[in-house]
Amino acid sequence: MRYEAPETIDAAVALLGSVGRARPLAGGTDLLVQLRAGIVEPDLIVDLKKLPGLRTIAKEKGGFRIGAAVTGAELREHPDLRKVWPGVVEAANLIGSTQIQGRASLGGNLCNASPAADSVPALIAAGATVTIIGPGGQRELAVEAVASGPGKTILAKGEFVTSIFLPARPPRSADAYLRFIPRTEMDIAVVGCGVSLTLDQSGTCTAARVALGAVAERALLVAEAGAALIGSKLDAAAFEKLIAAARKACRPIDDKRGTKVFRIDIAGVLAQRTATIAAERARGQK
Amino acid sequence: MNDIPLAGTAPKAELKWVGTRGPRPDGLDKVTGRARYGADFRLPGMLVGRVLRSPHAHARIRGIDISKAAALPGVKAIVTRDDFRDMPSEFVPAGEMMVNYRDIVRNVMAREKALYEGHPVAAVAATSASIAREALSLIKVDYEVLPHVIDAAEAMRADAPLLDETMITAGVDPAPTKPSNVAKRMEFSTGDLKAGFAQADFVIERSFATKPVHQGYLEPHACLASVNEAGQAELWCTTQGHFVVRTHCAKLLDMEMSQIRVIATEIGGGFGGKTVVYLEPLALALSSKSKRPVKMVMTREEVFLSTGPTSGAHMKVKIGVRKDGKITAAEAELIYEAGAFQGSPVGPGCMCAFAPYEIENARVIGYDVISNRPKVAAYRAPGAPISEYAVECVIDELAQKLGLDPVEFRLKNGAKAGTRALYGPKFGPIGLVATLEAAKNHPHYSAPLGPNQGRGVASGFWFNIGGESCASLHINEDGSVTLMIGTPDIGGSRASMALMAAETLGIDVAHVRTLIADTDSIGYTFLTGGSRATFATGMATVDAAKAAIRQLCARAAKIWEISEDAVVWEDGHAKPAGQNAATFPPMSLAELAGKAGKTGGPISGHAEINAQGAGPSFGTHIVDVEVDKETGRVDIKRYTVIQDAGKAVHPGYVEGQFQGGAAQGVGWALNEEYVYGADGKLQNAGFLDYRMPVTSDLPMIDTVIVEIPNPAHPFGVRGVGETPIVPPMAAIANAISRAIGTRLCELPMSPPKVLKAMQAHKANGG
Amino acid sequence: MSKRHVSAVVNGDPVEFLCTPEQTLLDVLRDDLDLTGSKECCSSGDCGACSVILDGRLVCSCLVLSAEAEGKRIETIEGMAKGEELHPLQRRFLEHAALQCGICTPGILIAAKALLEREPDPSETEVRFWLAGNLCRCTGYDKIVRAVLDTAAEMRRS
Amino acid sequence: MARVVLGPNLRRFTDGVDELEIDAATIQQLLAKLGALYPKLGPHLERGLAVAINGTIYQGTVLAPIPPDAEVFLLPPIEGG
Repeated sequence: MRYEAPETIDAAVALLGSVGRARPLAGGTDLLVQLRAGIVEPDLIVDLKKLPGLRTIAKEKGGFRIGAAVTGAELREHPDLRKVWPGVVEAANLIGSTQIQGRASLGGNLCNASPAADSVPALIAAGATVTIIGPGGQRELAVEAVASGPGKTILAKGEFVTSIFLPARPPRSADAYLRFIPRTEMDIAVVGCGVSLTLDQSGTCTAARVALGAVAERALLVAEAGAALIGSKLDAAAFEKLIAAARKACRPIDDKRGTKVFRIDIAGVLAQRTATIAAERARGQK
Repeated sequence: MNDIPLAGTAPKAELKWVGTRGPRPDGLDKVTGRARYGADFRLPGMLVGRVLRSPHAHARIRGIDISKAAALPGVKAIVTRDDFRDMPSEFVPAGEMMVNYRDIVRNVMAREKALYEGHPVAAVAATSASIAREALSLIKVDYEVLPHVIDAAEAMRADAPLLDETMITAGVDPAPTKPSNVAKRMEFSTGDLKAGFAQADFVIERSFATKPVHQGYLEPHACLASVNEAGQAELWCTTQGHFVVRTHCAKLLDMEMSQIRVIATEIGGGFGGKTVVYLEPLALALSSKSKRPVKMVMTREEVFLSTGPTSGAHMKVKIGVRKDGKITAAEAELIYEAGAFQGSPVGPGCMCAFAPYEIENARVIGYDVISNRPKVAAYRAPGAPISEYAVECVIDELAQKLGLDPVEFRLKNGAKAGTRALYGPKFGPIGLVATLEAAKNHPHYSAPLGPNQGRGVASGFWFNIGGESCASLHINEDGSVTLMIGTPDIGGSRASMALMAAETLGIDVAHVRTLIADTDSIGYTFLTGGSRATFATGMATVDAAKAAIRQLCARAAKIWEISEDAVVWEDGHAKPAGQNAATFPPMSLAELAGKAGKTGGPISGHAEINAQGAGPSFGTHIVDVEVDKETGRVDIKRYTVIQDAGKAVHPGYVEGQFQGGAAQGVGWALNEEYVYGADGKLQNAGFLDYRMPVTSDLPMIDTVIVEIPNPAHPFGVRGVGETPIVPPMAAIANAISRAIGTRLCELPMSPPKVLKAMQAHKANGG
Repeated sequence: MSKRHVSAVVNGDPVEFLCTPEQTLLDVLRDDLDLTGSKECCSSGDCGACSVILDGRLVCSCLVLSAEAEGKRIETIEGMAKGEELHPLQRRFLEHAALQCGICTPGILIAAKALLEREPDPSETEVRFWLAGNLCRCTGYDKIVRAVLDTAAEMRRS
Repeated sequence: MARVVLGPNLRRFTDGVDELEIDAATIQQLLAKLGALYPKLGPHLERGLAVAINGTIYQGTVLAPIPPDAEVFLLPPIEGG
């Protein structure tokens, strides 16, 4: 195995396309565990952290462009980001311990393609897009289109994510993310839920996106759940519909972390709780 | 000995060191990273040893081909079953334990069959970790995969796959004619069960199940072995008992004990799990073959796959009471999983089950059952937390049924001095009632509860043990003292020994340094476990100090040219007594030490004892929980541990034992379990999914140390390390039941199970 | 397999080492630099016993490739005391009996140090969540949390 | 004479007798006499037992004195974690 830390995007693209089994490295909190356990045996590891733009958070078109190797801790410490996208920042800061948050990156959490990745439902709810670069050039994708199954992405050979874009927000918009774990920390989500919504001046919901993690082979954008909120004042009736839509969208498995029945049950509970927090945040804005 | 006023007999108020919270001799090294644990040792020319483990839960091993691995450059030795001699199936003494070496040799290295996923099949020593890993992949094992059985209840069925085709259940008359997975049946009884239940106004009978849980020590098993051409071996290892390691290794490798020197490294947690051998015989065998030092360290996955948790169990408990709250009869059936080889702690489970109560008519029947899991190892009060969990849940339910406060109900029936335990003897002075009274009066017990919260209490018992211990105490020329003991220090016992030595000698504890001696430097000392170290090695320490005092007095007598009988030892000084009193100024320990050479030579005291009279320890825990009614998640809001320590030698470390036991109990109660797939493979062999409590899962854990002295110990010490893990599971179960209005009878009480119980309760109109 | 040359600063001292690409920072600290105070208890970032501070950031050294250490500043437990003077956290841990077996202690001390450098006045809850990645199986965490809170108070006073 | 209680696990080797009086001054005398009385019990006595004499448990020792009229229980050995 070889380790390289290129300083230009072109060099990184070339390296990743050069050998059979090449793996990009950002925070390494998933990759190193997989290496140690012999789950992956790459010939080449390409450290992306020295590439321009990979570790910065920049304001762009009223939104934020976040380098793929930016860590959860850096997201939390950014002065503006957490005010605009508190749910995304919360989600990224639920990944592992303090130690992990100092290393684990947003891009890595996405491209590791765990169905239970905490930041992904929050990013999907936020309507985030990713910029992908590779031998064929650059392309943009919605976050929900990146993972295709457990540990699998649509990235082609030599491609990697360079940044994630969080769009500008209309007034009275807010997001939130909650996950369910048996302990208070250090667990993988049994269910995760991201909600992002916008209210009009009367308090009616005009836009809503709801995403669920750990209830299918990848994180899901649940359009029906969002639709249940749109047009409502986020009252009990709307929440009833939200809960039903969230549960209906689940197609989980039984595994060591939770049962099907439990996950479906909890998905509804979390959808309501997360939407309630997002609504309170949106209402709290002037 | 009567001429020496003993510190231990002095009233409590006069103790100067015992009962204080001084620094620990090993503390500085542990906060600076200097302390060396099992994996921190290295030697020149050292090889890396790795183990090939069975991927199957149950498979016959038809053949092992090591030829390709042996030919790999850098591979220096390989061992398989062929390198270990077989042993007959019989229980023989190993130190103070009775062990079956037929089973131990098979657990160390699979023989006819691999009996669990992770069972060692071969081991390799190579010049690097990567070569060792490659060598393992080149060993070809021909397995015939067999049907497996994981759960004890299933293993007891007539059609279950048999692990050992020769196993005939012991303890049954007449002996069964067919083999089974039931190794043993046992029974404890007293009084007339039928008559007892006939007197009862209410009878509650419940079934319970618990899962195996791992001790979860953070330090993986590790050792470094070096064997020379003459067969002399040195072995550094992380263990609770280096003498026990020596005993086992000598037996398994057919070596004389004098040829094996075992050095106990600092130990990163054990809780009972480091009382057996896994890597040590393999490392010695590999070193013996290669004549190079071999270091072996388990990965965390290996720790979970192949080292012993404690048993999972299926239990039935039935208790009858009169309307006035008096228990009339109690009965239990306990089925404990032993893992792949017999020897679950069902015996102590039976004996402890009803120990906290005075019950005239009782019977407990236990079964020791094998299945395709790693062989269980001791885990804090082995056996007791399981059976007492079940009993304490039924006790709580009976209190509810009678409309009695659960502490009052326990006080009505609680064991006290003179109560006959189910297993026979009458208790001497014990502290159960004192812990219950303390619980009743503790502010926690009467604090208001919030919504969705419940409060539970439970009591617990553990025997505590004594046994063989040695201590050598050297008076150095400058008056400082070096104390050598043979029990590895797992949680601060060096500090406790220093305090007891200082108290007995009458000198400042700062001048006493305690060290753990290797197996060649002190006499046989049984392991640190059973809550025996502070008790038994403490007694040896006091005896060794007294032996030194006798010499010190004799030296003073020689200097003063008076009779030895006319010298007493007080406050660290020899003083002339009787008709010579005040004739000479007292001589301090340091003065006498300085003159030791001229008055007869160095002064040392030593003691080699088999300590008897261990004092049982009782505890009572109070816990508040809050249940999330929509998800079933349980939060521990407040926790109080009350326990009889006899005498807390170092209260800080006694509290630490209470708190640590409670925290492990919280994990056992709420989330820890082994999750097996249909293929018999463990799915959560790592900290991530085994889910031990983390810092944010717990509140502060309040402690109350009750001190009812143990008359057999010079300072009144009872062991404290094990009882704290006995009450938590029932206390939490009782708290949850009071929060949600229905009872769970299965551990762990993880969110899906709690949610399901609440939903069922609601569906039934609850 | 070619080895890579890495220069870094460990506990204030310049160090150079050769490493293979697979080696973690923890491997190099323990096996090549003889700094065995950082412990390997899980190799998966779940226990925190290998915690070090890397360019001011608390990390698990088992999840850092040694090659990534090039040009970085690394603080380990061995550098926590300044000469004969213990760090206040080390002193308070001893006073509070906040360790039993001690294997988690180096990682917890490093993690707590990183916390107090960032937040001199943490609440009990903040301490508990900050340390959630540092498993301790002996103490039940009570005395550890108290020792950290007491140290914070002491450091604020001085 | 000490009153000796064997308990249900050993009763099987003593033709159902689980309580008897024996004149013995020490544990080793007691075990020798029991072994002579009930040969089937012998191996189980050698397996290592705990002996409770007037409530105090002795284990791994055969020399403990048995006072006259003591109450003696034979127990399985107790180990610990």
